[in-house]
Amino acid sequence: MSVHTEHREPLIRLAKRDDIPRAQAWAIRAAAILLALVTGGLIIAVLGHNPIQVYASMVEGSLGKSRVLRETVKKAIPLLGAAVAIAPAFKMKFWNIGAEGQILAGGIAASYFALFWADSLPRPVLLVVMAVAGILAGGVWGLIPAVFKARWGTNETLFTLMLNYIVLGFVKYLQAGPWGPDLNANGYPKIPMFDSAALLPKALGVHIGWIIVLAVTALMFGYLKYSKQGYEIAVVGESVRTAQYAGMNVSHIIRRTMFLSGGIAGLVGFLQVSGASGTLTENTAGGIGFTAITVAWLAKLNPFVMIAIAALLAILEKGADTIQTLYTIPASAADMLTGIVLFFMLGCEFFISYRLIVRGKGERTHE
Amino acid sequence: MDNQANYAIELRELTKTFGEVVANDKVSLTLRRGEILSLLGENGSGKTTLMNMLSGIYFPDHGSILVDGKEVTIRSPKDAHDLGIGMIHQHFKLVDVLTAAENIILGLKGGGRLDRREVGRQVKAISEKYGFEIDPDQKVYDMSVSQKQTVEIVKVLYRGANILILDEPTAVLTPQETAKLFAVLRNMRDDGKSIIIITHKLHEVMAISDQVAVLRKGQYIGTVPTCETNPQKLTEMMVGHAVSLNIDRPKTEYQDLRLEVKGLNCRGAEGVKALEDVSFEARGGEILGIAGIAGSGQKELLEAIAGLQKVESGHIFYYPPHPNSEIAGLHVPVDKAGEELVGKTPTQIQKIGVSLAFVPEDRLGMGLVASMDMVDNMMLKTYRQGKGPLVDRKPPRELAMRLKEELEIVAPSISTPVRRLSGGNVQKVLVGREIASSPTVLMTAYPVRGLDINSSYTIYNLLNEQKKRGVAVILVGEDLDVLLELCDRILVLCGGRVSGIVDAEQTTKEEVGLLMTHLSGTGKEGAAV
Amino acid sequence: ACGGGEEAPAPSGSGGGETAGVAKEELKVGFVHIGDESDMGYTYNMVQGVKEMQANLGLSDDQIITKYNIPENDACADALNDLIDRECDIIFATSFGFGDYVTMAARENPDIQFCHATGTQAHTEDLPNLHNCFANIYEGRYLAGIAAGMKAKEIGNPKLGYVGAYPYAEVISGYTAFYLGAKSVYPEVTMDVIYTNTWNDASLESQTAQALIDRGCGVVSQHSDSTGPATTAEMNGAFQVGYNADMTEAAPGASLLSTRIDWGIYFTEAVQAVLDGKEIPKDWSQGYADGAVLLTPLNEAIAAEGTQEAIEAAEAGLKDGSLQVFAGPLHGVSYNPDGSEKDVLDLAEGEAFIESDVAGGKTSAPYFDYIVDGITVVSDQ
Amino acid sequence: MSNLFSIAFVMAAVAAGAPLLFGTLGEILTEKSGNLNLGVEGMMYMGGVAGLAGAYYYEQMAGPAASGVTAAVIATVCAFLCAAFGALLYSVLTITLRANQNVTGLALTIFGTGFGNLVGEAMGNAAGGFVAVSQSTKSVFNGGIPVLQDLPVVGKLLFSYNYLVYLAVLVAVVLSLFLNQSRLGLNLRSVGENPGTADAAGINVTTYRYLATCIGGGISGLGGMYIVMAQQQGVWVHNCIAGKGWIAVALVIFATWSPARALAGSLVFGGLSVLRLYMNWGGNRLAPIYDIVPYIATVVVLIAVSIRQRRESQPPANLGNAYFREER
Ligand SMILES: Nc1ncnc2c1ncn2[C@@H]1O[C@H](COP(=O)(O)OP(=O)(O)OP(=O)(O)O)[C@@H](O)[C@H]1O
Ligand SMILES: Nc1ncnc2c1ncn2[C@@H]1O[C@H](COP(=O)(O)OP(=O)(O)OP(=O)(O)O)[C@@H](O)[C@H]1O
Ligand SMILES: [Mg+2]
Ligand SMILES: [Mg+2]
Repeated sequence: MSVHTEHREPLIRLAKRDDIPRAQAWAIRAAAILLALVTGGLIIAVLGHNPIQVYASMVEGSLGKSRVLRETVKKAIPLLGAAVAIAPAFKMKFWNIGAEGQILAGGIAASYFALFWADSLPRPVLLVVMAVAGILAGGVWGLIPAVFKARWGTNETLFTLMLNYIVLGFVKYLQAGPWGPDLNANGYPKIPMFDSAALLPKALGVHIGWIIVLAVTALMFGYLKYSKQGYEIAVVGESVRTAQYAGMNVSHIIRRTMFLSGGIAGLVGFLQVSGASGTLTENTAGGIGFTAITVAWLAKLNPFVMIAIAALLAILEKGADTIQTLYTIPASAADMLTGIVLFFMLGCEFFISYRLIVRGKGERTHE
Repeated sequence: MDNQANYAIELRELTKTFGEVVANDKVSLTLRRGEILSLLGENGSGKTTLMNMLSGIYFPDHGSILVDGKEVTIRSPKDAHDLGIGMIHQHFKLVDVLTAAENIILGLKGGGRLDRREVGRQVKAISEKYGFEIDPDQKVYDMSVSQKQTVEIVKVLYRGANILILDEPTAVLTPQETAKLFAVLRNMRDDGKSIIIITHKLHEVMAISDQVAVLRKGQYIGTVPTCETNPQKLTEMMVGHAVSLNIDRPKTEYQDLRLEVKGLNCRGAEGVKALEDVSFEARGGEILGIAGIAGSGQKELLEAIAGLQKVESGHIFYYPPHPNSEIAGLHVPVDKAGEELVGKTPTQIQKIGVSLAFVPEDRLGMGLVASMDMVDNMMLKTYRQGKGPLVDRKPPRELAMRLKEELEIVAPSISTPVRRLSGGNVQKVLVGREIASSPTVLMTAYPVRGLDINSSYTIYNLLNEQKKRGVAVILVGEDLDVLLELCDRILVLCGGRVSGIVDAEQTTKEEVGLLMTHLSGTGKEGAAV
Repeated sequence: ACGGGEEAPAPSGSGGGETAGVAKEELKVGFVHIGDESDMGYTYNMVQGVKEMQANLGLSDDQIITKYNIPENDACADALNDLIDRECDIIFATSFGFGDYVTMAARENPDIQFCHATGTQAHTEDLPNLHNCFANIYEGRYLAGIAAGMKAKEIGNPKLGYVGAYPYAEVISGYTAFYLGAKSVYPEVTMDVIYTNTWNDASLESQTAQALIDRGCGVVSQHSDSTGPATTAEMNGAFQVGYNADMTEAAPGASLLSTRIDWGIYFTEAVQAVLDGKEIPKDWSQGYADGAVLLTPLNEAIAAEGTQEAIEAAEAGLKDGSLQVFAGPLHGVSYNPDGSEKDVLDLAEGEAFIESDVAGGKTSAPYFDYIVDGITVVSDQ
Repeated sequence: MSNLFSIAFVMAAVAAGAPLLFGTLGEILTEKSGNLNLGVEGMMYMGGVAGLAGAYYYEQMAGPAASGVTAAVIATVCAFLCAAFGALLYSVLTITLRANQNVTGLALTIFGTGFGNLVGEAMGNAAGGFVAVSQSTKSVFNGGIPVLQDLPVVGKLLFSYNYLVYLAVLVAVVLSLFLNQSRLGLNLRSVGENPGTADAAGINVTTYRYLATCIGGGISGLGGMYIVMAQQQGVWVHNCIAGKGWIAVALVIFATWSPARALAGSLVFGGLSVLRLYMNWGGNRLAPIYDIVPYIATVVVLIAVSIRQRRESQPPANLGNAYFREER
């Protein structure tokens, strides 16, 4: 007989679990969101408000009316678009945290045509040219780190991060000079609103970016799952050596994928300037590229799941805007709440992949 | 009780599961003081897992461990150190950017300040006692495999370990280095230390150990004194039934020229000359063995033929099989008078019919995608087939099902990630896929490295079958006994040059061994050793 | 909701001005601010005005709906829409960059009054419910400049420094007035200006003030939102003239006084007009004489002797109209954004440039943008 | 004039570089343990607002008897603890719960930014507008070492800063010695390089990572406090960190994970950020271009490092990876 030494066993041990039923996994995720809301509720209570009331107002303020619903959708569009943009890069284990900059690059290129070609091009042509310019510019901005990664293995996380700030500085430069005061009669440092010809038409009250982004989402799903290029991305992501062995041109795939990733982000930039704000500002990306990373990751790079997560974050943001006005809770509460929700959702994945074994309750069954 | 105290280690009914895998199922085992115990078992039989529980990497689900007769709990490697247990892992546990000395003292107490000079002195002392050569100030990334292993052993000794566990220490060593290691181990045993060594090479088991313990599918089968057993018996214990340890060498009359390599020169990763003026021929219907100590240019040679390695100068000509032969017809037609492969892309070369089932040190590192299932791995080289941008998963699915059945691949299903398969099964998937591409040239390197004896034989048979069909098989191996039995001819590489091509039936192990270290004719010393 | 290019044109002349008015209990007032009170500057001062208006009219807290920290992009449109949804009768937007969105909202909501501070579009758009407002802050700056000039004279350092936000008329008009005020009591003064290119970055404003002091400036002033220049001046033993808020609490050893707009006057007037169903002026501008521009109490402990008297003398001139801020002889050059010369100002003795002359048909926002002799824009050297 | 002026420039560069230096040193310590915490910006917000809150509420409670030095000490401790708490959240998620480090870091930035602004504004609201700390507290942050700072030239150049600047330099020196000359530092480096090895060598990977990340986070948070208390003189300004946390991350790379080089690098980056105020190249319109020079410089270093492939200047080999002993 073996002598058990339970008293000295670690209090809690972990064991990996492989196939957890889907329903259980989603139950865990739902519980995490609920816990996040409870935590957020505590903070709201500390600020002196009734959390339930506040949450109700958030829902009301983000979904309750067609106008607010449209604004919520407007917030979700770039988030989803950027998350979809990030997906192929992340799948390739190319940690592109530069969607922020790629959005801006796309926005700049689209704005150029909106500002200087609006008179000379017919509207449909102008919009297409703007979209293409946005895609190309975003793509090129994504391509730069890919070239160095492919050639010298330059760390892309840091490279793409730096590129965000470089292009943001360039937007500020345009705003403070060539596209701001130079184009404004009064010299104010703000890029003027686009000519109405350069604005995206609307469908159901929201600029048609939502249709475009949903289409891109579906295409991306198919691309990653069923296309040859998607397969190549998966192989490169898993092992570069395997990809080379299979005869893949790894450098080319890295560059192509990052061009695609940046290009979609650039398209989002176009949607932002032409659809959402009607001009380019330093807030055109406004952190969307970063938040989208969390969206993409939490969706496990599944584009369809991203829709739900992007919607959730947009509801949070829009809802927080409402409670700011209603209860004078500063709008920054939204950021904090978003952070809390992200924390819980990130943390809960652990309980989906692992099982805790409490001391003395060792597993007796091995199925 | 008295009896128990004689054991350095006693394991009682240890059980460990990973998910649904029962890696160790109530394993009980003993190790005496001053003894070398070999732990033997097929791949995935749970050897490493069992040892990891001793060294504190894993915590057992059930069972108990006794050290020097006292029951102990080992929750972390630190606990293991404190009990005098040191383990040298299958994959080295060293920090590349640190020096040997820094690695050795890692995690030890002793003053806040780091006195590098004093540590260096102590390291020297230990090295001298057991006969190691070690430079305390050398960075690990500058070290060869055997130097790294030396650091590992010194590290364990420095910590005052009395019980040493070595997990497949010889897998990456040359025979000479292995001999040196064994000498050291015997030294240590004579010094009163207890040693457990895991190896798949039966002749090593016979040479080094006092006792052999055998595991099979996570269960303890038994322990026998080495002097009372032989490889045949051990194999039966491992596998569970009688196996023949004779390798076939079927004769084929069909031997036409398939590949002609002329004056090949290549540089390796660090820009050093890897191949120098290599010339040889490979024929359909034969197995051409390639022997040489590790790093003599084997990898570069195969990769050059497969188009993965840049060639500096020289030629590789490919001659297609006769149009009437069994294996002809599936491939892109090429010049009968010899098609130059140098300058072609891997894909082009593969379409011609040259296939590389490359099995490098890390099985999953190159030939397969670990996280993908069998289906997706099947189409690794063929996914481009078919028109349009989408992949067609139907043919690979059929292939996967066929292979699973024909090669008896043990896997829950064809949609299980290959990472979860055992080493032998992973190997079958890889070689099976390559064979399914109906190559006319099949190259494999170390196809049985890390494989248990049973799986190894399956692979040998697969290679022989290909040979019989008229395929030119090129086999890079490390086990000379196997090469001598399996191959028709053996090409020996030494320092990137061909030191000889011998008929496997005529030659002896000694002759090949000599060629591996000396360039024939010139009498010149080889680059290594 | 902002790209409304294709919306129907606003019904013009629908009497956006004269209506029946709104019952006081049902009145709702909306505000869109670019920052929040914590800036201790622009928005802080605005909120003081809101409170004043609320007290004047006796409105309850929930009749005032405020959006803080709204950036100058489509978020502004959303904020305006939210206020519209909450049935505000009159909405104030306080930053220049909100202009396009305010105009759009005004066009789409003819029944709601929109008042845009510092804006210029009421002038050009000609919508009955779109209004601009700004006070003649340059008058206050002129007076504050006197305090600076007196101090500069006392310490014998004729070099002044100015932290400017952007090279833009509102800023230029302000610092020129400040400079001229100082010059009126200390003719030798010169002034260095450095732009920060942001309205509100406390660290950068401090750093800029430090750079000015390092250039040898003894008294600094600012058109930027934070107390950074005040505290920096104090750290360096220099002096400072503030804007928007009394900064003596932040830097008692350096802050001489501040000038600010009393927004309460306009807010009260405009909201009252809605209550009464009266018309709000298209362009509103009042000055020192009307009490719309104020000076905070002079920091007697550190001000130069005679400062109060000198200010009072000038005040009298402003009130009776005998004193013009931008009076000749005055020479300056204005520049296009690309640096080329736009226009030259050459006023002879007795001539004057009239800024923000609403009665004369001009906008309420300042438009004086000449760099006059004696002022050096450091970054444009 | 020009001599005086260049001294002034160096001083301005030091003052601008100090918050970056804190951010960077904290992140170096964190990254040496293998944790890539991209939440520096968020932690700086947390440190900044907590420092202010500590000093402010202490003054409110102590009334007129409040001492500036005590307030500064409280501010420092609060800033450190609050930012360390942010790092603790990160650690629980990435070390214990094995969440992806990049994503968790970004979430921490979102959270910390929200936390800082929320608390800052809530404090303001509660105080009826805005909070300001007392004169005596501010004077502590204005600094200068008595007597020494009055020496000619060197007095200004070396001794005229507030205590945080000296603290930052001290942290850099201590961190450098710790990493290179102590056994604990060696252990920490091995945790970041190869946690499996460290673990097998008896080093408690989890403990090291938690400690390094939390202490590192606390140090980064002091950078935020520097901005709020020293640069803004105790006033909370919405969005006041404004990307300096990201510059600190850039500086980690620029310094190739060396505290000593971070010291020099912070001076360079700090200098670049105020350069245009002291030298006029190209006029006001180019100001935003100056602001991106540090990022461009970092990209150049990053590329150069990757081309040269010197082993010693690479990121810790296991940066960004969770460690689970039983994983394989
Ligand atoms: N960390 C782990 N997680 C999941 N499964 C594991 C883990 N470690 C081992 N296993 C599984 O446990 C079984 C035993 O593995 P182990 O490594 O102990 O075998 P081994 O006898 O050392 O094999 P080899 O000869 O290939 O080294 C295998 O099925 C393996 O896949
Ligand atoms: N100071 C830093 N700040 C931010 N990110 C950093 C920093 N230093 C390094 N990183 C990088 O962030 C990356 C996190 O992801 P990961 O570890 O997968 O990257 P990687 O190993 O470089 O990937 P790959 O194998 O694709 O090159 C790491 O490469 C890490 O080097
Ligand atoms: Mg093993
Ligand atoms: Mg093995």
